[in-house]
Amino acid sequence: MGWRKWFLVGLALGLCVWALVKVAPPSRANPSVQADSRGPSQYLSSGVFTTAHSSATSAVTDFLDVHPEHPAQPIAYTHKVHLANGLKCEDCHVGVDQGPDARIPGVAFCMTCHQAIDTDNPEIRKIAAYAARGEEIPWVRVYNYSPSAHVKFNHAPHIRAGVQCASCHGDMTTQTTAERKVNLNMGYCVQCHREKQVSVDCELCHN
Amino acid sequence: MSHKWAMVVDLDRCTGCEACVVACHAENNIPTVGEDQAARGRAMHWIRVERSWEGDFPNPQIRFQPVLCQQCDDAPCEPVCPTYASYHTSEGLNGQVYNRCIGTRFCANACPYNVRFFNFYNPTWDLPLNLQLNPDVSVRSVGIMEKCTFCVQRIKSAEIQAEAEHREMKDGDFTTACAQSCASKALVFGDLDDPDSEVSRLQSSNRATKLLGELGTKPNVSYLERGTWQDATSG
Amino acid sequence: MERRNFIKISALTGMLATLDACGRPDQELIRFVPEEDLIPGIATWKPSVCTLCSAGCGLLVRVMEGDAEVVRHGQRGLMQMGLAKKLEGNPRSPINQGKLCARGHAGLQVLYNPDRITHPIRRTGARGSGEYQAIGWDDALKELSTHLTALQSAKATNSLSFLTRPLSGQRRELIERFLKVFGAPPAVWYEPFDEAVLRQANFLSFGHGALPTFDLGRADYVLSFGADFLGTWNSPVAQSVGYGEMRQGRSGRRAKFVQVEARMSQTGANCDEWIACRPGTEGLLALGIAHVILSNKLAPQGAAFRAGSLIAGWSAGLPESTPEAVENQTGVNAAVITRIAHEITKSGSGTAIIGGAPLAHTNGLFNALAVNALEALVDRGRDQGPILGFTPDPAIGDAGQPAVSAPTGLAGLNSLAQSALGGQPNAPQVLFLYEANPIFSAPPGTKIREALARIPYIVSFGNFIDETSAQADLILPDHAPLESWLDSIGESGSLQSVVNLAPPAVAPLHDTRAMPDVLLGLASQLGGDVAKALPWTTFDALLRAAYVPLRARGGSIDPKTDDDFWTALQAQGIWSSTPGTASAAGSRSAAGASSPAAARRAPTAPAAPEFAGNADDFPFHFLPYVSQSFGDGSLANLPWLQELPDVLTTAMWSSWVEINPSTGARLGIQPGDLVEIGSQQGRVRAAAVLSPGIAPDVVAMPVGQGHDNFGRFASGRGANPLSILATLAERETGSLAWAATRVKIVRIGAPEQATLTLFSEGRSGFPHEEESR
Amino acid sequence: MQPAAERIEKDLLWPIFHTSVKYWIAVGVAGCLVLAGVAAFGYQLYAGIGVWGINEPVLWGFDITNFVFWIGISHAGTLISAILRLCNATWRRPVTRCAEAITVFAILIGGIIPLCHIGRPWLAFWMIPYPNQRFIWPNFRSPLAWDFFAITTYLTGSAVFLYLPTIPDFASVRDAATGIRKRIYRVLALGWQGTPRQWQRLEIAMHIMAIAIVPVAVSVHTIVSWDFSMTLVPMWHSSIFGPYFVVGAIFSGIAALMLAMALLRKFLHLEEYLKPVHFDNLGKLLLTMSLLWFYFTFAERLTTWYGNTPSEMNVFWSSIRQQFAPLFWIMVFCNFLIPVPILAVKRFRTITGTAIASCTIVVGMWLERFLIIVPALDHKFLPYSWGHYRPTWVEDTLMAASFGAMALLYLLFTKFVPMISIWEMKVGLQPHGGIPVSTPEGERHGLVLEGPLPLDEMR
Repeated sequence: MGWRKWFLVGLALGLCVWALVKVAPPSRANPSVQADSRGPSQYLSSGVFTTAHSSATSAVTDFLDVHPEHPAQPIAYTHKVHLANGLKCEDCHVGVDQGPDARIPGVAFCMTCHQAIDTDNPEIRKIAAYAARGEEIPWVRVYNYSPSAHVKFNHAPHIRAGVQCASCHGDMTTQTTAERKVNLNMGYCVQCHREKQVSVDCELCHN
Repeated sequence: MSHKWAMVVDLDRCTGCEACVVACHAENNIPTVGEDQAARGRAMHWIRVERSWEGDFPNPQIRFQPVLCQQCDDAPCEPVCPTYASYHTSEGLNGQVYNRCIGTRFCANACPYNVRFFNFYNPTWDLPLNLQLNPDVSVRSVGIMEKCTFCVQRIKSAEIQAEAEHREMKDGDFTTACAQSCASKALVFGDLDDPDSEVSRLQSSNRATKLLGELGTKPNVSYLERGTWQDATSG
Repeated sequence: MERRNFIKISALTGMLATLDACGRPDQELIRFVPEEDLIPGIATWKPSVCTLCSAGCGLLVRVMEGDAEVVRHGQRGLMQMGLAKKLEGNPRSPINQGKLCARGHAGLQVLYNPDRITHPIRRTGARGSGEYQAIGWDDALKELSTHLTALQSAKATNSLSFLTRPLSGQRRELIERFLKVFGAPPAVWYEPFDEAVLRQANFLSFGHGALPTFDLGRADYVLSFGADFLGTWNSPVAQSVGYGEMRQGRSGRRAKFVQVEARMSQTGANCDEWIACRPGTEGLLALGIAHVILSNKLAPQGAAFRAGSLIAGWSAGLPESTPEAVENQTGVNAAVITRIAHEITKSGSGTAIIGGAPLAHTNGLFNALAVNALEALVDRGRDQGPILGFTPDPAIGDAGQPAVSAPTGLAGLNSLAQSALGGQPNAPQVLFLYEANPIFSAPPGTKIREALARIPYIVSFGNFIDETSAQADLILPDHAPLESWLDSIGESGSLQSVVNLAPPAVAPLHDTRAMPDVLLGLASQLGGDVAKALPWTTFDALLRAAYVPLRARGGSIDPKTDDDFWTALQAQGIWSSTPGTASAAGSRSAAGASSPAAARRAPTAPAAPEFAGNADDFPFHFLPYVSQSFGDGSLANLPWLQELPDVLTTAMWSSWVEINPSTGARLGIQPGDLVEIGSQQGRVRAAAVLSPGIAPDVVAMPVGQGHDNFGRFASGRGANPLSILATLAERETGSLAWAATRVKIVRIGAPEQATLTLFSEGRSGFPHEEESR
Repeated sequence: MQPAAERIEKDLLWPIFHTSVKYWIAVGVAGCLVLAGVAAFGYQLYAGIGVWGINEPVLWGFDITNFVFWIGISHAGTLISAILRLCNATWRRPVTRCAEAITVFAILIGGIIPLCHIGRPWLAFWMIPYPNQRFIWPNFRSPLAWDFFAITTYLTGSAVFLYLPTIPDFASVRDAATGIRKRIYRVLALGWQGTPRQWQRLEIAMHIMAIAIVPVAVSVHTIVSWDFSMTLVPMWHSSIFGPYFVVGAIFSGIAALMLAMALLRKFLHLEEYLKPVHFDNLGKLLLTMSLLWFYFTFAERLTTWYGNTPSEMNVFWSSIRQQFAPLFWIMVFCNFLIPVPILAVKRFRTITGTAIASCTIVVGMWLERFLIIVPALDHKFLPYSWGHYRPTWVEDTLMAASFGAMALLYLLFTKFVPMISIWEMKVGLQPHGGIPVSTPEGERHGLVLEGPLPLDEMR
């Protein structure tokens, strides 16, 4: 009676297809569209900003809390040299001691020094070229939170509390382009907060 | 110094202009859900102005009442959450930790005030409307419960500011978006632990009541009832 | 997770992540060098001016750094720039005093609206076909100037027309000058709900051709005739601030607030006593109250100054207007009239306000004058003078309050339409459109749509496609307000003169240009007298020239040099005159007597309103009212306002018709049913809402919805009540009498056929809905 | 007249070795339903749970209705067979296994539904208390957390309770089967040889389980009821809910059991095993439960009505008079007015009669769950925020799938396990109705200690 099995399996598959095709999710992107002209596409369409992940991959990496450890940067910048020359972190990462975020220096900022310094260096030429084109250097962020973490971090209070940059970003004096030396997950934050007897109230960071 | 954040709503001052509603949308990245979703009863308004009619033409009486999360001391929404996404913060707010929420929706069912709102879909903004999003507030995604936070992001930044200036927070350092926009000053926000704050003063008014106070949820939002006009002519 | 696996996975997923990132457009865009130097995550507050209604509230814009997709020299790219994140009221503004209304907050969505026109476009298809092609600014301006030079060479400069809404400040000034020097007729300032009637009345009664300012915070008794002063009328935020004070601001003194209107407005919902009055008879009611006051000597007869003398029979104590007579005319109980007369005079400082529907009848001016007279009679103030005052005009050029003389509103629109249709020699050849949408907001009788079709060349400065600008041949999109230099001169809401001025709060997102800059550019291209009369290259230069003279007046900013003044003004966004002096100048006084026009005027006799349509075929008064959210409909494309529940009906995203339950019962109309409103001019369909707050012989409908071409959020939604209005005008001022149309109403179908989205799905509190449930 | 041991063996092993066309069709249909449900769930994951009809304020709809319903169904089997075992009712023998099977499958389905209904199912594992670097545990104050533990306990418990008495039968299948099957059943039979010590241990184990499972079963549905009664929601916040739910659960459980028995009897030709007497006895039990259910419902409604609290009366009238009235009165008919006469009159208490009664009761009890959940959420304290609930096709599909899953699991079970405990039937063969002469132990357990009949005789 083999054919019967196959018949039933076929029927089942048919039902699934029907279920998937019949109705698509109601529209959120564009209120003026009619109920019948709804399609899943709007969740991916570029004309719309949504909190959904851009791809299944990013969803998975986000779920597993996985980050590239040493992303390639457009310029082979070296923290090592700059720090060795006596620069402080906050000289370039302006705002780190004033507010939540530290700025990643832009091309204009680099050129303030590199107008003069080490202009023959090919990497610096690249920077100069960016500046000439009036383009910003597309730096790749190394330390960032996934939106789904719904977490807000503020640098300033940590710096005021005397937390060393290195304790969260690793020893930059040994790095060229930044590496994700520390996996900044919640466990890491909580551990430090507990050691220092700082509040671990959820809403301190999550809101 | 401890804080006990609270709000007083003067129903005699409230004009039902709903400035608070839009101000809240702007401050807290609340999505507009669109007509078909709104028709399904999924519109999100962390603060709403409830309206009730009494009497009939020619003498109809209308009452406006802004309703937002009452930030209860004994909140029915908190104990029922299996993952502590809904919990009581150290400053007495009903916290909602978005990334801990798995979406059982139990808290919203348990809430007597119906002020918790669920993200049935991933919210969307037609570009470039997304540029209006407030970077201090996280943008919720699908399957998450959300609600009025008493603008906790403003509380936090005010605390950080005070800490940076090595001083205690004082009344009027900041206020919630709704209270800030309220032209007739019907909404007043402040700290009950500060005896001189305006909320402390108003809350002791004899017009003060609590919404569904009989349920014993101990709300931190008080309502001042409408006054009446004493006829000067009839003495 | 174990370290080794972690590395493995990260390597793998990292690779995949970069792969799927490649497909994303925002990765392909280039990044521009930032134009300004902002510290990430830290908010800066920049002043601006709210343009969503004419009140002129001061804004503070919360600007934070963020990545935005912008156009710079023709190229798309990402830029780290200051982005407006939130609007708040500017505490320096004497008008809104740091507060902001629902509309004001939504100004953000004008800036970020996805339907904005991002670059100049030229029409390729038929008019209204929506087929356009992109065009560079230079070509666009060349094309435009060639048309204008053609007019000049053809000595037909008077066939250039400018159609816009009533503007204040230097935009108005600039437009007027441009037209004058070019030799074109003055611009047409059209707005369905213009306040020409009230300005005229105030000019006659009090000598101020401007909207009134009520210091409600001091009032003990407020008698409002149809004025929605907490929602949409005049300066709502300023009035709301005062309202809060008058309710609970003073311990032991809580004012009484009486509202007279045929349909309960949001303001009326807050009153202590609500009086339904026959539409158009508000003036008679006012006289009735005045009669009681005068005949009982409750107030000195002369108290009304000359505001009273404008009313026939005032000096005789208005013998005609006995309460009983007035009861027959207005339907308001004589006892109530008498009681109110006593209450308002005994209460302390009382005041009478008129606004909205009562002015929109054929006898609007009479209604206004009558209420003004009553106001003058009862408002003798208690301590610091009367409640009613006027914002002194800072008198900057003649750019102050819209002059009463100009062909405002309907009259102007009609003449434009007729000349275009009639094809006279001076028929408009070129039309400039700016912030006016008459095809949507003018009654069909004006034939404006047909008229525009006859005009060969239409240029729109609008930054949205709407019903009218869809007819344009060339669209030169304006900046969004927050991207532009803004100025406005407070007409009311404060007893100090107020000048708002603000530089752009944010850099432009799109390839747009400010209309004033375009006009100035045109002027220099045209050369000759035009260029001479408008020497400025940019609008801010013009603004500076106009406002720096204020420094001589002292006031809120008092710097050493003009430059300091200019920078301070930009930084603060507000200049206001010193309170004491200003209020003295602005408060109502006998000054009105000196106005010759008023002196020449014969006393006005009580007049009854006329209506379009006879009472038998069209048994109901039709009352279209200004929507809380959308104004005259120009804000219907802002999602926040679309999803804002109407506070009385809780309706969102839709329009509706308000009917008295008894009427509904009589016509077999259930809540939510689809009904059709028919007038002589046409018919509209919407869902019925049975509301106890409306007279049985009145049906009301909010204005704002019913756009057929106004972006994704507004198009094809609800119905437009203005489209069935008769073209009746107020007798003397000629402005649109939008409350003078009569209609009939028919049930069409069940709620399923109507689209009414209510926020409060449950028992909405309408007693009748509960029964029907 | 009892059939001979051989007949028992033959009849009860027959379905395992013979498969009819009807069977395949049934499996096919049930399978399709399940697949459709899986598809619907996948779609829900992809689009968002908004594809359901739930809204503000009715955030629980069909999902929790079905959850409570299936947990309820699960209460028949184990509870009944445990009680019957403990009071050693000999007529129970043919009934117990299909009852216990119902329990295991129903609790399985009931347990899966909450995982599908939450907004972010991929995070459901946060319900499990596991040590983590974030120092976060589940909130043990939450009835949902209690649910989680109660259900998992009950599931494992009843699974074991089902498995234990099946071991000897697995052994008999093992000996009857050949090839791969033989190997599988050898594993399942855990090397059962039927030695006295094995019998003894089995008996003791079953006895312990029987005693242990009863309180668990009661607690499970009490806790489910606390999901509601621990809140302030009008008509939910009631102390009667615990017993009310347990009674309702057993009520619907027995109905489901009798339905299953009737079907098995017809399709597996067990007329000689599932006799009218079984339906008669269970019918009486069902009658009792129906009366009990009515008593509870009446008590609950009466007290509400008498107390006349406005907030509660809104819910009360909405279900009795207003939009939910039709469902309510259908429920009363299905649960009381129809079954009681059928079950009360001996003449109607036939197999067909009880089957009909069971059908209506299953429907009625589903409605009861729905009427407990939705009208209350629909009419909470603030009238302004009342709402309406309309399920969508997704919820319908998922609900159909849950029934499909039940049918499928049960069908497969009949294919792999003798639906009536062979050895217990054989015990019934013993002289004096299974009350043996020998050791006092044997007397207590109603079991013969010569061990079972040697299996080779049976071929």
